[in-house]
Amino acid sequence: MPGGNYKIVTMSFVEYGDTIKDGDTAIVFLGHESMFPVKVQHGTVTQTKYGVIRHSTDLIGKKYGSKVTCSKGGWVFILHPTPELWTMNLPHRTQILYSTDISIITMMLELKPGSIVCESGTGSGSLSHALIRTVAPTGHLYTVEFHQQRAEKAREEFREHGVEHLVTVTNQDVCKNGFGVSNIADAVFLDIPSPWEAIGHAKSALKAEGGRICSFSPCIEQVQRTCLAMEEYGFTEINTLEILLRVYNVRTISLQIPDLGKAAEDNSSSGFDSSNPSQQSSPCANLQQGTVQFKSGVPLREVVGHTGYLTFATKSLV
Amino acid sequence: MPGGNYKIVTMSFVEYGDTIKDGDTAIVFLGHESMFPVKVQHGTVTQTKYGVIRHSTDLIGKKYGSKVTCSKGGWVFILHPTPELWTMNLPHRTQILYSTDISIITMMLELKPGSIVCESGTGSGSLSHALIRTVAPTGHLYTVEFHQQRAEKAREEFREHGVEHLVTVTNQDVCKNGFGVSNIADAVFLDIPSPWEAIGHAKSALKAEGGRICSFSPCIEQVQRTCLAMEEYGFTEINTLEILLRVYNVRTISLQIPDLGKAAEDNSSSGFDSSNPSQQSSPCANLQQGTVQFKSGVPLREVVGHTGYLTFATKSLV
Amino acid sequence: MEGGPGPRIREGDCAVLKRGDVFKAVSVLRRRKIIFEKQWFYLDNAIGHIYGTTFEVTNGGNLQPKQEVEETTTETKEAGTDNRNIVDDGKSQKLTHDDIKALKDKGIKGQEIVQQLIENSTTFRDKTEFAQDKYIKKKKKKYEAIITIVKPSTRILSTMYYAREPGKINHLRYDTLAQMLTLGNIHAGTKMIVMETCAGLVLGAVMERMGGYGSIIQMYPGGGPVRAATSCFGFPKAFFDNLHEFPLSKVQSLLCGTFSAEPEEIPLLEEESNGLSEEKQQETEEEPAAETTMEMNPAEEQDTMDIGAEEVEFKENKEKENKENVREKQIKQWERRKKLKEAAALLREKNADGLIVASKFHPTPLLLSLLEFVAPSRPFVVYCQYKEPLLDCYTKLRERGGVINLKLSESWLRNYQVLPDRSHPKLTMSGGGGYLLSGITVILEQGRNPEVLKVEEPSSKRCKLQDLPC
Amino acid sequence: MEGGPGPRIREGDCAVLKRGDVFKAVSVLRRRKIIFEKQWFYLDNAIGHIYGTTFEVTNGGNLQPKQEVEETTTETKEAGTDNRNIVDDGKSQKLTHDDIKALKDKGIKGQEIVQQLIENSTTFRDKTEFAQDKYIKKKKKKYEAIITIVKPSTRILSTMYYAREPGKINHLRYDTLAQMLTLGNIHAGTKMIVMETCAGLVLGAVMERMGGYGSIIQMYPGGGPVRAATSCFGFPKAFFDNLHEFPLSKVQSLLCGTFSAEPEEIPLLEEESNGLSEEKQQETEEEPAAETTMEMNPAEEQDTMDIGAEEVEFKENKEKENKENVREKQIKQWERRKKLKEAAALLREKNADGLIVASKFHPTPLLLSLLEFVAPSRPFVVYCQYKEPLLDCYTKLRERGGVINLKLSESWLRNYQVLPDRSHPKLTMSGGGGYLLSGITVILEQGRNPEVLKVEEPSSKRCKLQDLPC
Repeated sequence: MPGGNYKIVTMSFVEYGDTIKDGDTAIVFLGHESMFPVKVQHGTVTQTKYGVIRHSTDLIGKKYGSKVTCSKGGWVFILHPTPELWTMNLPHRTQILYSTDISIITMMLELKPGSIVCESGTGSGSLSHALIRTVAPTGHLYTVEFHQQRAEKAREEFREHGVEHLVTVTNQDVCKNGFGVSNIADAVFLDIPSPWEAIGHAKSALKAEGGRICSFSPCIEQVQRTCLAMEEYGFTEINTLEILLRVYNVRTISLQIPDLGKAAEDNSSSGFDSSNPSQQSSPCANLQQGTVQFKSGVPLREVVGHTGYLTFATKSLV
Repeated sequence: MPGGNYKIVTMSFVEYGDTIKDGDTAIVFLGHESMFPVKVQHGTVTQTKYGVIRHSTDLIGKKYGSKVTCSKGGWVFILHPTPELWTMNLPHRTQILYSTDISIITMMLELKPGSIVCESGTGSGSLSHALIRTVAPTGHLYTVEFHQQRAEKAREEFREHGVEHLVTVTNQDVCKNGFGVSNIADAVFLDIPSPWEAIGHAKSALKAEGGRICSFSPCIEQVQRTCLAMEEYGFTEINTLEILLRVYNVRTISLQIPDLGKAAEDNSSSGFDSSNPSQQSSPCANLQQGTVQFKSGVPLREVVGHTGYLTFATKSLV
Repeated sequence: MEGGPGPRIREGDCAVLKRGDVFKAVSVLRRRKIIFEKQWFYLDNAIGHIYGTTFEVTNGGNLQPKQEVEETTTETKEAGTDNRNIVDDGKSQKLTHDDIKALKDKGIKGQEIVQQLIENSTTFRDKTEFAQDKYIKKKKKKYEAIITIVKPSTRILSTMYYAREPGKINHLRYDTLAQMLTLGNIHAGTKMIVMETCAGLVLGAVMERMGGYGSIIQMYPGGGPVRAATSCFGFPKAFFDNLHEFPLSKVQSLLCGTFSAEPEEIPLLEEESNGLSEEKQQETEEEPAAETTMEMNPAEEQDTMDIGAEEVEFKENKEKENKENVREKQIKQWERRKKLKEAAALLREKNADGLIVASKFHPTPLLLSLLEFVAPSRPFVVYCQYKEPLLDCYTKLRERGGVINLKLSESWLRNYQVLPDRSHPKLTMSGGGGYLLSGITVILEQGRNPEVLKVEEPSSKRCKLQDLPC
Repeated sequence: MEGGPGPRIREGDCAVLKRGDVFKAVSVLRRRKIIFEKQWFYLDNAIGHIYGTTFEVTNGGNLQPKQEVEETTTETKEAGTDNRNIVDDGKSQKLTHDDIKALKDKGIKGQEIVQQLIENSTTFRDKTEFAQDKYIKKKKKKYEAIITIVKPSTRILSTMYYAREPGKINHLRYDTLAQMLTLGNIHAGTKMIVMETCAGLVLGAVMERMGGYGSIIQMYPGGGPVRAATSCFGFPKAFFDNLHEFPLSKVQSLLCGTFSAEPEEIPLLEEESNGLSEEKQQETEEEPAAETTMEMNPAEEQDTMDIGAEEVEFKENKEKENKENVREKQIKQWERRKKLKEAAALLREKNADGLIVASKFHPTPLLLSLLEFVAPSRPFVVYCQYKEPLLDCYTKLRERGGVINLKLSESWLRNYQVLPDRSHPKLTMSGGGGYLLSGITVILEQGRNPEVLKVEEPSSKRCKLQDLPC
């Protein structure tokens, strides 16, 4: 299957490619949500619990979605990166935003190709990748990170992921220095400890005709202050919400039928002395002894109980 | 069936009776959670949408749980009152606590027969009835209500419901004057606008060896102040939680099977040109055309999103 | 347009009216009476203003831009801490109905009336803040007539549909739709397959996210695709150039290579109605008990509103049309066939970048067939209002193979009231927003599927990962 | 006891050890090593102290009452607002392992060690409050050995079981149990039927709420009722006087009048094991992969702990026992038969005040038969870990009739962290607490049932109440 007809495109997080190429970031899927990203490089090998993967022979030129057999005989799937897979696999430099929150942020900020969006802090770049994906190919992300090391790492990742032309990373304190742009943003996203200190900067980054803002905070006290600041700066439609994902395991459940004994000693069921014999006689005849099987979507025992509050608002036309 | 063998017991919310008697408070159940309480009295009639119920002939002497045919031919069930049915039917003088919160309050306060419990405010008596039920026959409820009219109405209801020996209603401001008892309570419950002002009184009402406290507040700011006050007064195991009931309607759902057409023009399905013919050929053969039926527990469209936060704590041994 | 003034409301635009949390999609047309939240008015005066402008309805149903944009609550500093002193005797409001009517007749604006009501309530100051809020909200709703005109978006339209006509979108809650767009990695430049019976809302959301880049093949049941909600987005015409449609009823024949778009089949298609009337029919079927009518489809709105004025013209043109009709029909048929062929060709490549399903149909047969058209290493997402069909779909997909990372999920949404000293989750919430099954395609190998099935089913006893990576 | 000192810890008591949020039920016995949260100690010194006392574990595993009761967090006023300046180089802690060991050897208490760790951490002050909290919690857990001894209660035991051995109680979450007790209107003086396979936890909760007044008939599967958790409550002996048990396997014969407790049947019963060993067997079956062992049953605990000391005595007595055994067995059999007859008589009256079911079995057959024993106008509640069996149960009960106000529900539980400026829902929560089906019995009339079924099923299209009140 590999070889032959694959076209050469630069791999990018905002554009699907068909085949794995040198320099790509690919996702090695081991099963059951166990996976990791790998930088594909001629001559390199990657260790997995199923054995070694040789990039030159096992990866490069293969189609994304292929099954690759490792040296010990176990096998893995190689997946094309997406912002969502990246979120599940990226190196954590901070607490990150997950896809459930990212989804509602993207929709509620009304992002689409061409949108100009500001973000702070960049953090581990989980949201950044998703934002870039959505505003590409004609939009832009201005992301501000106060931690120098993190800002640099983010820049590097964006370069590696083929999206550097869609993003500007700035290393400064957004509360003091803002986003470095004014009146050009359609939307602003804040995930910083004191979002209320950045609302003014957010407002001036947004377009004159208005736009949307979102602030993510784990604690309600942060939300309270942020809402007050938003109101003070004239934002409207201030709306705080929380979204939680419930994942269900699909299981086949067997429940035992209880043994209620026989009605009579040694002949068959003779009915109850019930007030409603027609309905009542042998109520569980077709269930006697044995088990009942059914499919069920079973919640995990312990689940995420809180990530943060999302406060959205609109900068209205003045 | 009625007449004959019924024993005469004073009807009470804390003791089941078999038959409906003059003076009882009974619940008229019209169906689908539609019901109302009625005070049974010789010679009285009650209007329902199904027609009239004559207490002397239709109710008195009948068994609880009986079906009663009204004058227009429609029928209702007459139920023995319970604190839970009362909660669903009581006259609202205030916002009331519902059974879901009441359940966790009762368990977390460790109430049982013999417990001494303090409550403020009495409000519409929804929780009071449930508390009395649980601490009877040897316990006692001290309930404090600042609103005079409400306090009197509560006293009257307790008398009518045969539980006045189990409860003391006091008309005063709990924040100023406390519960009127000291060092005798196993548990204290607060549902007042400024619970933090009553924590000291709650503490002195509780037994020297300790006890449990619960405060119910709709707003998080009240909870924050209450938690601080609890900590200040040396309470431990301070724990805030929220409980929400999800009721499911049991429905039979029919889903249409989509018409994907026939594989070939005018003869039967000839299989897909799929990479996995064994599994794939006619994937929905047994589903072709028609509908699939299944039972589902469907949530209501709009449900209770919040009642209040419950903060529990322990008065520790000093 | 960066930094400049915002886009202006033009005649013919698709716009959204907003009052508080309530939205309504409309066509901006002159001399057209709009009824919204029990108020009637004309949009004529709005034309030329910038999107986002707030108007007050004045006498004669005219819109007048509001000077101060303040959707803030009428603030009142005094509040009782409890309601111990309130005895409700029905005499707390000193203004009579006649008084209020007099105010209105004098042209006093709603906000002013509410303020007067507050000042003339003897119990207002003693009410708790909560009760005050409730009171103000109720009165404002009754007396203030303020609307904002905004540009449509997925956020607004999905919120609007869920609030007003959930039956038309299979109760797909807006946050669930948001998950679908993200899980599906919808973005510019992709080739997406969309199968929905959500009045075209999901299609519109996908189109918005693709911004006119890439292509979409909409699979449709019955006679034609339903796009009532799609049209509310007001997309530029170019967005529709790469929107294709393909009938579900041809999927099997396409998959087994017997598909043909040639004339002998067309009559079958013709017997069924065209897109528009089919649309109406479907909607009636779905929501027979709809309480409120919405102007979802601006075109429909026009039809019903202007029947008197247009009927005359229509009759005059009838004969001429009859002749033209035959020729036109032939052209249309030819065009339709061409489009059908194009869509079939796109599907035949089996390299779609994703599949989005949100329909009233059982999802299993849809998934099992439509996944055939998707390239490996691409996401797919299926929405269903109920959990049970997705359990079945999950099982059948495991049996089929060629999919990994299957996840059945639901999202919980909680809205909050955040006000000084009165913050808490909203007192009511949605009971459910539906369920999603998502996954990623991989290259389907042969023969291993039953094994895979066994492995994926999670078990509490499993401590380590098995060797099979599905 | 009012106003006086609280109850004291006595030898032989059932008590609960508490450390933070973690509980463990134990028997208070002298010279018995207890292992709890990786600490071992003896309870000897606790005897005589009041319940609620907090102890610190000192050298040699002795308990020493703590002077100041403060389970408050080690407060630190300084905190960074973010972590921009933290570079994790693994060198932030200046105390070495040896330093810490030296402190411990000197007998420095855990709290002091934690304080020293904080003071010697170079990055602690720069961490956010959240991170500081996390750090302190981790260190406290490691170095402080503080336990409180409290009296058992439904609150404590249901929380403990759900946290530590949910498999033994069919994942019945404590708040769901709380709903059952309330929905079942459990109170003193009632006659309750309890069918559970939750290690006796539900039975214990019902007994606590009845306070020794009234009677309980426990229905049991297999050889005997399981009451491991029941025994943890430490109920007075009198509570067991009106606790009866009846085998599920005799329910059908009791219902149709062929039941007999006479000897010819007893061998069947005898073949099965007695309550205690059956109990062990059942628990093993249910939770083969249990990671932690708990001293749920104080009796069991004793058996395993003291095997060395008691074995000698046991052997000496063996022969004597053999003779006594026969006579004892006969007496026991007679007693068992008598109790069985009593339980049967209680059930035959068909006037129970309620029915509580919480089992690993399919609930439908249980409900359909056990409801026969319940008086009209009484509540019943069924718990099931899964929703699907209760859908079936609901349908079958509607068909049967004689029940109204059927309600299928689930409760959501959210715990909060409330700290100054750091309040939010806890970051993890339980995924599910199981489902309840509850209702009220009414007098069952004949013939109307299919009609009733049709009516109760809610439909979005129904606008008004039907004439049939079921």
